[in-house]
Amino acid sequence: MNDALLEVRNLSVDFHTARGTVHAVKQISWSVGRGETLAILGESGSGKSVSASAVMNLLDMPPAHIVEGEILFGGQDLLKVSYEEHRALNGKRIAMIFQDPLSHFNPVYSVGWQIIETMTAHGRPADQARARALELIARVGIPDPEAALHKYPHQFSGGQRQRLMIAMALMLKPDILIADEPTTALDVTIQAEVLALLKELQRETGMGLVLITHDLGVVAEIADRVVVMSKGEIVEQGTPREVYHAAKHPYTRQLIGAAHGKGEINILDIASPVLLEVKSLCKTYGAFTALNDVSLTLHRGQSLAVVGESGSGKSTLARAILRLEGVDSGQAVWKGRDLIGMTARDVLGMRREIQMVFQDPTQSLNPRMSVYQIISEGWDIHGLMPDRTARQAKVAELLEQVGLAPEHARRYPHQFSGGQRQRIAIARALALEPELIICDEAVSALDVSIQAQVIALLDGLRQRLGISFLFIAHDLGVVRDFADTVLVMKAGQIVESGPTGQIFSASQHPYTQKLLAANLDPDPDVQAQRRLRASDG
Amino acid sequence: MKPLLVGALLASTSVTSALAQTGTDITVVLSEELDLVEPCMATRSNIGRVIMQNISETLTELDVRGDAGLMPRLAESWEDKGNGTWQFKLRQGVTFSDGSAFDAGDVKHSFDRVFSEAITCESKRYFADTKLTFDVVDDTTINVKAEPAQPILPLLMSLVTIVPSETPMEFVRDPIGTGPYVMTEWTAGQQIVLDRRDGYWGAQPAVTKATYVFRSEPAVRAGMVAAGEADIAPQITAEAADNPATDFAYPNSETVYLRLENLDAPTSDIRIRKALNAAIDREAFIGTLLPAGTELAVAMVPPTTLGWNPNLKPPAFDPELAKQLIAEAKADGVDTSLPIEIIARTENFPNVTEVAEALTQMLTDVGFNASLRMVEVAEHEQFYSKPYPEFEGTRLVVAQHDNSRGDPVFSMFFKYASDGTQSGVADPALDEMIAKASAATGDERAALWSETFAYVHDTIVADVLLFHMVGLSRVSERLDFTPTIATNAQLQLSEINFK
Amino acid sequence: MSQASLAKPPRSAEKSAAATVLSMLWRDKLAFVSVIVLLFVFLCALLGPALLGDLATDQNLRGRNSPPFDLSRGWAFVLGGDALGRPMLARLIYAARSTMLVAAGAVIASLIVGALFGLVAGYMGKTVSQVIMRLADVIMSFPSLLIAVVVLYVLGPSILNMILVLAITRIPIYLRTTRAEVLEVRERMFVQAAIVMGASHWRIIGRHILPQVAPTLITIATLDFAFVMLAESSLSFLGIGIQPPDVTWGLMVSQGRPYLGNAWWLAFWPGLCIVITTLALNLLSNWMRVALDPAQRWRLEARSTTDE
Amino acid sequence: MTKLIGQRAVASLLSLLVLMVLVFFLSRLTGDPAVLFLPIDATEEMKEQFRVLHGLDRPLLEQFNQYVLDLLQFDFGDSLRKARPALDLVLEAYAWTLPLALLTMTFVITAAIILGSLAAFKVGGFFDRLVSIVSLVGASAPDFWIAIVAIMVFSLSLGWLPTSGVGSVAHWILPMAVLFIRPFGLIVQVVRSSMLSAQSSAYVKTARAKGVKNLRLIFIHTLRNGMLPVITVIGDQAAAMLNGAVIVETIFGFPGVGKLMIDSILQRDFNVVLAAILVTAVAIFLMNILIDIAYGLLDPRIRQ
Repeated sequence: MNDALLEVRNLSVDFHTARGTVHAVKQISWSVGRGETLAILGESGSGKSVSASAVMNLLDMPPAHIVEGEILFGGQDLLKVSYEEHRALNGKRIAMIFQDPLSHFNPVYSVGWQIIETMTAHGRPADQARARALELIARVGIPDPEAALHKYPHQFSGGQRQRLMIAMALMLKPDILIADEPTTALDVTIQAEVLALLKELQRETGMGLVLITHDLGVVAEIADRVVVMSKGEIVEQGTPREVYHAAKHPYTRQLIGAAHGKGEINILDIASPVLLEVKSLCKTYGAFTALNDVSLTLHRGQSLAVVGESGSGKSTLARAILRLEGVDSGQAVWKGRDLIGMTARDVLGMRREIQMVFQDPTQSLNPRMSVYQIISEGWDIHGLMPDRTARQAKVAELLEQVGLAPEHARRYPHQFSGGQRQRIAIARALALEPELIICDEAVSALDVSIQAQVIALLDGLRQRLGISFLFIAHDLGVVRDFADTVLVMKAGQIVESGPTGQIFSASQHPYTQKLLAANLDPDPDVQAQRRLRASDG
Repeated sequence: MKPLLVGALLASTSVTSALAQTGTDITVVLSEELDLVEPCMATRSNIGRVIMQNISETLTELDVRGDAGLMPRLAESWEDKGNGTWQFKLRQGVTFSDGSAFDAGDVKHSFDRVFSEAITCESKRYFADTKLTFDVVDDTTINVKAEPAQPILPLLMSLVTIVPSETPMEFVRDPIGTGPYVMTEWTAGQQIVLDRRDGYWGAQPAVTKATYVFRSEPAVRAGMVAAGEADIAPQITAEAADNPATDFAYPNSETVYLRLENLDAPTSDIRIRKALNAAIDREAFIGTLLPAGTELAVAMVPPTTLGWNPNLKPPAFDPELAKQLIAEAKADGVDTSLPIEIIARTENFPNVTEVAEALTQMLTDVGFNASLRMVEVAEHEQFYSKPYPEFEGTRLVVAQHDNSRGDPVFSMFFKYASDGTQSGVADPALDEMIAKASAATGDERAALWSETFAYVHDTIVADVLLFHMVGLSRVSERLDFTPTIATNAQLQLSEINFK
Repeated sequence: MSQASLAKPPRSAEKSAAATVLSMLWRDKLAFVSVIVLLFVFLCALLGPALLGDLATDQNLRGRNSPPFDLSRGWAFVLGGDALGRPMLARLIYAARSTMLVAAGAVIASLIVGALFGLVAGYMGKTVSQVIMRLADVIMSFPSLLIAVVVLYVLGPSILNMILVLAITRIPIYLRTTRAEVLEVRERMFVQAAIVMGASHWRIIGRHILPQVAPTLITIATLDFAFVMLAESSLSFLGIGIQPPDVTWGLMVSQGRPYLGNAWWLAFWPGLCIVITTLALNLLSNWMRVALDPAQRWRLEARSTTDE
Repeated sequence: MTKLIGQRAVASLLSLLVLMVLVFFLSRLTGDPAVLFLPIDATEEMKEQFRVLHGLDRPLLEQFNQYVLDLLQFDFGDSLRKARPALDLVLEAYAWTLPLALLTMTFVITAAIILGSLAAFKVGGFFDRLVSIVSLVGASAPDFWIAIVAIMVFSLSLGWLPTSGVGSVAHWILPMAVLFIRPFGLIVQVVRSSMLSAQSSAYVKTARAKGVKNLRLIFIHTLRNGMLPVITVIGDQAAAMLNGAVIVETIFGFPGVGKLMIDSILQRDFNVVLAAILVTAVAIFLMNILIDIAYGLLDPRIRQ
């Protein structure tokens, strides 16, 4: 460890909030050397980003308070240097990139301006900075760098923005690059590209890379060493292989167990009657084709997954079936009747039978309604369950069904964690005893371990209540454990469909294969093999 | 954008500073801006204050400082030729500020303008029922024939300003007159500047230049004189007049009264009218809400007016008497519980609101069902002039009437005759008295008016006469000037001297 | 009380709503004082005129403008007497009623009308929305002075008409805010969720959109209350506002203004009342911004008082 | 952008038409200008003559037709009282209102941005509280009260400044200061809260990670973003000022459009009222376009 470029020792940070003191990280230590990649793995609230923020002097103090520890870099303790000295290091010796590059770029300045500023802020002449920016923008794979310089962040795609963010961080050839969830919001294929780019650049510059992530797959793909964090403490560390194969701490084991792609694959029961038949749905927004001749069949009790990257039209499909959006042509026959042509009155009846669970439970629950009101609202709408006590009992039952406690009924959404909120949303969907639940990215916003729990819950409901699911996701891995049939969509078209097992083991379409390849496996060995194969081919 | 701003600032600095008055230039701060600087509108007080006898002169002029009565101005003399015809001999050697000479043709043209259909001149109203024919005898002599005969025609001549015969039949913006001053600048909203001109027929006044500015806030007006930014503030309030060395009180020829409708119940009963008069503690207002010097009124016109009757006494404040009168009327079947609405106009005179509130209180105290309604000028006019709007009870209109012209004729018909626009009375006997007095001349005229005043005040108790108001002016200590009753309507710069 | 409502608070949720609000108020001392001030003003407005009787209206011309802090004429004259010899303190209490009536009436009326049209404009199609917005533009560019004169002339000066004048001029504020908020809220996921459940338009507006918009509106209304009080006094100054015998603080300031040089208390006390009330409303609205938002409410919820 | 301005122009023109119709007919409900122009003792003939001269005797609809026809030839009619073209009067008044509004708003914006930003920089600090309280109290007092007290203190007692009028630069100080208070109190609060939320934005974190200096952070990175909500409020306040500062203009004898408007309304000088409203509406329309352009300049996302 003596060759460590950056070393965090016994760092403890508290947050003083109105609700009391929270120990964000407790006595954590890690280090990273030249050319090395350290992954800090943890779920939301684990404190995985706190130490990195402390390194960059980005903690707001108050409410943050550094209780003890030191951060050694280039022979000095970064916690003791002056603000000005620290500022001189930031961006020059240690750089950082973030999740969600859209919000981390200043929206009102051009990308070039912001990239160049990294150098001018440290006193380099502007023309030199400009040349370097052009070089780096080209290096990270943005076409026409000269034009890119003058464009604004919103004019790029998510992947391009992250590339530009990387270019901005590397302007002064820093010794250390800290990447905080750099690929989380990106499509899987883009994620693979960005990770590959990071690795290449690391090889070129020999910088140390600290990668903060919640994704075991990312760790398996890129990390030399990993520290696993839970509740502000480091519970496990070692090489990815050691950690994956010989996890000692229960939390790590739970995390690895939650990774999908392990369980039995569901098989479709073809004998059950057809519930929904979508025929040739087409929908365009101006020049953009959202749905192009999309057809599918859904049986009772089936769990059908629609997988595609952003812009593939998968959400439009869900919204069209639910009549939240009109289509240009096509049919969606629900139990023998066409949903698309239904009158408003008939739609009301249909609403009981098809329910939806949305991606972000924080937004899909009315913040000003209690859980009781949220769950029982459907009954009000459809004039069901007029009896108050029966209602209360039913709400309690539903809450228990989704793994919450009956006394939660009085609380408001903001008092719950993300996973709990999604359970409330599921309880709401269940309240009307629907036959079909459409899940639009219902687990994407959740932590991995929570994802597994929610998926298990949905699967249980499917088996017990015989509810059908239309499961929309961007991530193939997620659907493997749940869906019996998978449709892959790209640019408004279904490119491939088939039983889950077939898609995963013998996909025909190159796009499906690309998706599968980009889907990172939590097992470092599997990833290593894949890399090997990729470099061979 | 910057050049514009800088330009505006520079432009504003180039305007002559009103600060630090020196020498023989003065600044007068008026309460409202002049809409027009039109000679034929000079009888409107805010215009008259600037124009009258400064820019434009009249044939005759009423003496308000002494008791010389009607004095010659542009006319040197006049005589009654009988048959309603008056002959005026005009002053010679008078020139207008544009250099043209003044002659009888100008007089005729000035009157033609007043009566023209093309413009609405104020002074026309003084000749409402009189038809005038002008006969230019020679350059300096003009005969004016009035039908019906107008005994006070020479006095009326003091109301019409003389303009050159080239003046068009529309409102002018550069008034030409024979007066000692000429308007050299009129910046709308800001100021009007008069400069003394050479070639005035009379004595050269001491003031060389007068700048008029306009501020609506009395405290600001008073403050400007105190701060040396202005020399005369003709209208300030009692509250602002706190410096005896500079602040002058003078009767301003305004009379405040309560117009009663003598035909409406309950004020149709004379006992009720008497009760109203007895209920008001007039003395209590003076020195409190109204400035000291305010006099109790016994007639619609101020004491300086012809025929004013010194024998009349203001009704005593006697609430017991008032209550007793009300009780008597009630016993005779008069519905004394009918609502009495007091209508007063905002900003009619300083403290009008408080005065109206106090009046209401006093009437309520003796048992009237009185309430107050403050209205704005346009609405006040509806209640003040005929036809009066219907009302279940009666309305008492607080009004202020100005007669600085020296003769009651300008007031009595409008306020008391059956056909008078603001009259609350319909009394044939009174109509006849007014008609007779209007037609009479000399001492007889005075006696007849005197009689009429007594009849109105004591016999029929037509209204509740309240106060002859005083105006307050602040005059810089460097000036030798005492405001008079006429200051309300005109401000002759030639009367101002320097100490 | 010291039990922190930490992470997952099974805190005594039975605590009555009033107690919760009180404790939240107590957390923000400035807001607490503001509420006390406003309550006091409200009580004055409610009970003052009845309790005072003729004290506030009896005139005494010969004892006018008596200076403040002189108890020889009784407690009512502690703040001095006005231009008609009426006790200032009693006048202030008496005027509180119409002041509150005008301000509250105008704010509530404009709030209701504005919010209603704003909801419709935000929820309905483009055409309706455009028509309503253009009408709002018209009201915005219609000078309030002209509205005041029109109403005053056609309907006469009264408290009710003053409410009408002020309410008309304030409608666009609520209309625009409501519409903007509705446009945003109606795209939110929970509204979609309600549609999926089959909720009717009225239900979506009433149960899902309005509750999100209401706190913003109430916060604005609180600020507007202050604004309306000032606007009313400006109209009084220009002579087209409330007229005696009605009286408001704004009118009192306006009537006291000639006396600023020699009887400052005539305009000072009512001015102070306006400033204090306005200030209290401003502080209260800052508090409400937090208190009415369930996601931020915890900031004000009970916690250990030793916390800094 | 051009298309947006075009749409706005059409919409504004429609509103303007409705406004014109409303003002035309509503103002004529408020009484007869003849009785206000002429003395109280004027005869009915004189009043009738006045009405005929100004076309007020004709049926209302006919008057309106004539007005619209004249307006199409850019003729706003003459002032009933001043015998001058109404448009001239309004434009003359604007020559005073415009610099007053622009200058005051410049000071307001500058002061509010600097003080608001600094207050937001140290939330809850002494300076923050001082700015909050002073701005709140200032904005809570009736402005005519402040104006008169200011004259008493600064002009009469101290003698530092002229009481009123428009003679020199010194004359502008008091009106501008009084006019300054309320918009400043409002905008400084908005700047403060807007800067607060901008400061906690993600891109500020990026800039700090890049090693950008503090002052640059506040005034280059945060301010431009923080200004976006502020501009809306600035627009509203500026619009109010373009309507004329009635109270301030009345007290300080400042010949602006606010004074012209209240005088014309009280005197029922319909043509001037209409001209003033229409010109003001156009001015506000132009200002809104400026605001839109400012938005576009500040935020590239809006430019498309």
